[in-house]
Amino acid sequence: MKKLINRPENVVAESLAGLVAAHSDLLTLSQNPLFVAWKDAPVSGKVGIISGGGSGHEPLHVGYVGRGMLDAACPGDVFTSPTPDQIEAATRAVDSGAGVLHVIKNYTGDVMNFELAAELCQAEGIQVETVLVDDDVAVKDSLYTAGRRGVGATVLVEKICGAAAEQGHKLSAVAAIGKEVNQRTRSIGIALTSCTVPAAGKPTFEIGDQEMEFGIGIHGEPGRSRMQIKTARDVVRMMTEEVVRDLPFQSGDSVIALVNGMGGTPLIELYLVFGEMIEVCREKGINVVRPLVGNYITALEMAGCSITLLKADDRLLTLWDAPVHTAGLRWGR
Amino acid sequence: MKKLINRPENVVAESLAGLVAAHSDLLTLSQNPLFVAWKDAPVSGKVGIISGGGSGHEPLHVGYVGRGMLDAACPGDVFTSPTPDQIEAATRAVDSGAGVLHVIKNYTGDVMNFELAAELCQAEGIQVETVLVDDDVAVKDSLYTAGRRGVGATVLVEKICGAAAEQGHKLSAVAAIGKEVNQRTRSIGIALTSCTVPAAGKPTFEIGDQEMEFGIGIHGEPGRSRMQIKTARDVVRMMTEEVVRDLPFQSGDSVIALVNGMGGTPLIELYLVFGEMIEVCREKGINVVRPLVGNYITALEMAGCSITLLKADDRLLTLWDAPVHTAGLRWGR
Amino acid sequence: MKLTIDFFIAWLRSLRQCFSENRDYLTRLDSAIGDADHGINMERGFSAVYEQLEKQSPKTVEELLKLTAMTLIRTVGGASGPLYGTFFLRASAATSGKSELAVEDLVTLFEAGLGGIIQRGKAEPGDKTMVDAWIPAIAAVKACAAQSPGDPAETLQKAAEAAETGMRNTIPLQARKGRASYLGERSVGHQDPGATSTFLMLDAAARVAENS
Amino acid sequence: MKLTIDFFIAWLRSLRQCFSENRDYLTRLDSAIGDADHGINMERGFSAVYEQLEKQSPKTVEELLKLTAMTLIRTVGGASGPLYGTFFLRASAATSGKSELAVEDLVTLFEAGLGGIIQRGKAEPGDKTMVDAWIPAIAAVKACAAQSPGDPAETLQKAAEAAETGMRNTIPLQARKGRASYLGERSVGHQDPGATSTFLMLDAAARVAENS
Ligand SMILES: Nc1ncnc2c1ncn2[C@@H]1O[C@H](COP(=O)(O)OP(=O)(O)O)[C@@H](O)[C@H]1O
Ligand SMILES: Nc1ncnc2c1ncn2[C@@H]1O[C@H](COP(=O)(O)OP(=O)(O)O)[C@@H](O)[C@H]1O
Ligand SMILES: [Mg+2]
Ligand SMILES: [Mg+2]
Ligand SMILES: [Mg+2]
Ligand SMILES: [Mg+2]
Repeated sequence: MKKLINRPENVVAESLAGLVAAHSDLLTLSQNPLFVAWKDAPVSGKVGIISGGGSGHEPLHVGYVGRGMLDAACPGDVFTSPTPDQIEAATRAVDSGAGVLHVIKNYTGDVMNFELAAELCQAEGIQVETVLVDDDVAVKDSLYTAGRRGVGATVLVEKICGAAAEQGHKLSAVAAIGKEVNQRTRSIGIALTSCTVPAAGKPTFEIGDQEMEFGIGIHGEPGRSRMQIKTARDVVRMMTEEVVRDLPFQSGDSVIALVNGMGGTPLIELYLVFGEMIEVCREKGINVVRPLVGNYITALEMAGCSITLLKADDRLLTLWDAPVHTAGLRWGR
Repeated sequence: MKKLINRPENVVAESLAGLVAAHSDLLTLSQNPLFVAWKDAPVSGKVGIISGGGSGHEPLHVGYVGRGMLDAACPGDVFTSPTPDQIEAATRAVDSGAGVLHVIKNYTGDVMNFELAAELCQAEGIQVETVLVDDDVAVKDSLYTAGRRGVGATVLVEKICGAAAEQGHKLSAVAAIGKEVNQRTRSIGIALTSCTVPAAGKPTFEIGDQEMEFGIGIHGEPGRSRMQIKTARDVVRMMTEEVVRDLPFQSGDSVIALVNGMGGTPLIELYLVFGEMIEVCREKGINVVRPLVGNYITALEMAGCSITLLKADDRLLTLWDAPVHTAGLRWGR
Repeated sequence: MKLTIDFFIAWLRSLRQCFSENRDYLTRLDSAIGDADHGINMERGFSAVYEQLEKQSPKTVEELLKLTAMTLIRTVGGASGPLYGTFFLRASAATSGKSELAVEDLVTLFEAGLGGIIQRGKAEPGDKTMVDAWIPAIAAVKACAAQSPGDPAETLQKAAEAAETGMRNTIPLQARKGRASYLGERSVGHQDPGATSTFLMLDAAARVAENS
Repeated sequence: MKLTIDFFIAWLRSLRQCFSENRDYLTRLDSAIGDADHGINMERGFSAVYEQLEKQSPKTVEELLKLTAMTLIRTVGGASGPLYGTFFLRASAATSGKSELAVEDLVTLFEAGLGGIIQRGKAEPGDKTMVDAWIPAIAAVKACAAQSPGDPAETLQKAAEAAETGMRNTIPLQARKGRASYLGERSVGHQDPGATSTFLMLDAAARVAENS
């Protein structure tokens, strides 16, 4: 294992200390229980938005705390969901009285820990609503699975809900928009290498020099299938077609498209992937009106990428375009 | 070699196509000769700024084309400097009559190709000035070397010169500011893994599981020395001390600090590195007033990082804070 | 031996070492069909429980199990945190007022705990989860309780053996809950990490009982 | 054989295959002390020259060498692009008005070319660059020119042999120019890629001369 760390058990705490030091104009760190909050939260009258999950997906979620996105984020240990006390404390810290939205990626651990926290919060009289993100088409949503994983859509849900809250929508409306974004979004991911959980010390899976994993999540878990590595053109076509077929996206649709790196794939490749993806979309009459290319929801140093499409309309585009100022996403005033 | 590409010889062209498609509001692509230009260039009366160098360092340079930074960038093949015809054409394209600044990283190839281009431009009556970036303290600047390499300072020079040009400074003044930034900046880098040049197909250097390269550049070239891997704390202390000693930075100095990832190191580690670096600075009475943490000047998928410090003053901070809107760096209006 | 608070304290303290020894084993199992953290999660949780027991002195089994529950919920995270946390929370309630447990009380305790796991996680038998270790274990405890007066040490030994069988029987199953379910058919052929940690907990209990 | 335009065309065309065959070899040398692209650069440059020669028909040696120079400058990049480009540009000027070159003219051509390399790159002998292959090669050509009438094929053979020696002699040197100089003492023990491509160019010339 080659990492720029001190001791595996301190990675999360030490990285958060660095993050908050680098963005001291924007962020504060609560130590016990652990969460990162926007300095200006709670904003009077504004719905609070929090999210959380295992660490190792940076900039998600801690990098999305700030104006126009999250009011707080609860980082768990690497790939381990946070605990209810963190979530409860963060919820309390950002509630202005207008209630708090929990954005939860659909993993058994996250769901249960947020559920426990929500029970605690509601007992204290804080209004809590939930958006469950489950956009990964690699997983069948059936009785025989824990449902689809939450992946790339999380970034879009957090950005768009953040803008809606900023515009003064009330909790139920912000939650409804978040659910709508999730319903209109589909993603798929692939990996060329495994990642290494610091405390585990070795790669989560072994993979040959000529192999790739298709349909992976963001935790170094094996994907839906293993196959021979292909050209970017072929890989991206397979990925895009799975995503398009699922919603389905149709000719004439306008989409927000996220080409996301898993952490170890350089930008030169991600832009190449974006170029290939847009070709497939063009063929199908799908119009990419807002592109986002980079490392936005990662799996440590895994090499690979994911593709996320959101079927947009004018309202969602306006919310997307609204100013955002966080460590990981920034535009507008 | 595991990369999301089609054919090694097309990586640069295909990646640029994706970049320009993703940022079509900002960028245009000239095909023959190859360069990326800001849509609004030339801006009447404004000094043009161009840079260029081998590809594989993304977002540098093409990702820094836009408002408040570069007017154009000339990408060479991976790790190979661009050719004079590209540089000449880009210079011509962005000259509003106010002249054009060439920001050049100090590598023999870049220097000679820019030199040839500048001769051609001057023959056409275009005013050209040059800032040579050479901030890498790992290399001795002596008769016995090609001088210091240009690394992290390049990002700072491009940003600050871009702001100066935007504010209406004339060519000689913009060049003088660029040179000043370079003189006040020092950097050093380390690598945990090699990168693989796509056309070469295998890692540039072999490195053991317990080894790191200290004092590397951004081309997968071996560093100044190889050593046992250490904790982030120890590595960052060694790095920061080399940088601080060289200028030297002194107690009471205010600095802009860049903790830069080489492409394969995840953000969770880069923030941890930033946290360690700021500790060392604090000890030495150096005040980090503007931090930047992320992948800004990379070496393909190499794992590792670099640390860059710029001794700032109010004028440089104002230029640093000025709005910038590029694919790779964005803030302000 | 008697199932008093001393036994439960000794058992819970022993789990620190148990999960530190089995950390890599559990994490390796979780690498194959999960996210390579189950051993790390269990070690973190039961180290925290151990530390709590250094600082606090719960007076009753009920308080002790509740402290364990809250500590696990606050430190483990992931799926196993709320599941084992809920197990101990319900187990605590089921021991209310008792200072010594008979073998029949163990049935009540385990059934309450498992009820919590099932309510939280909605897993059914055969879904390839920790539930598949608890069910045969509890059946074994019930069988011992039927031959009164059951011997606690022997009962826990039988429970551990049954859990081990349940654990091994998860190997051919296809996961339908938790992270492993994302793998579909690729989850077949691997032993469930949570069923394994359940076996290890019961096995530790049996060993503490045997030596006390 | 005669050093007419046909010889130079045949030589330059042969360099496409030469550098495609030696691409990985040169890149491997450049990996050790550089950035792993010298073979790729040379292959790209001389493929482009080959293509130009399919499309255009320069009438004189001067035009041919100038076309080669401009093509290399436009396609190679890196350090070697401007250096070899300048070499051919100066070489072109040195052949002005000649339709057949004598061995003495080769001296003029190579010296002009090397002068360009040195002016552009400021390398001195012993800096571990391509200059260290050119200098002994040119000395060998001069020696042949002294015994008039020198035989072109034999001259080029001697030049190639001398370049090879110069190339091997770069191994113990510490680089003082170009990328390899960043390595300081770590550059010792490795053969310079640019000196190697210079040898390969001359070796190809000798072989074309021998077979024509
Ligand atoms: N819904 C569920 N019901 C019961 N047990 C479950 C459920 N989901 C997961 N588990 C158990 O949790 C174990 C994984 O725990 P752990 O690795 O700590 O959490 P995570 O999956 O969040 O990383 C699985 O091996 C399984 O036994
Ligand atoms: N200043 C110089 N003068 C002469 N030759 C040089 C000089 N700098 C570099 N070279 C030659 O160029 C070769 C490297 O070429 P290449 O790898 O194509 O370019 P780059 O170093 O830009 O990647 C070196 O091996 C050396 O022979
Ligand atoms: Mg987990
Ligand atoms: Mg090069
Ligand atoms: Mg797990
Ligand atoms: Mg090279």
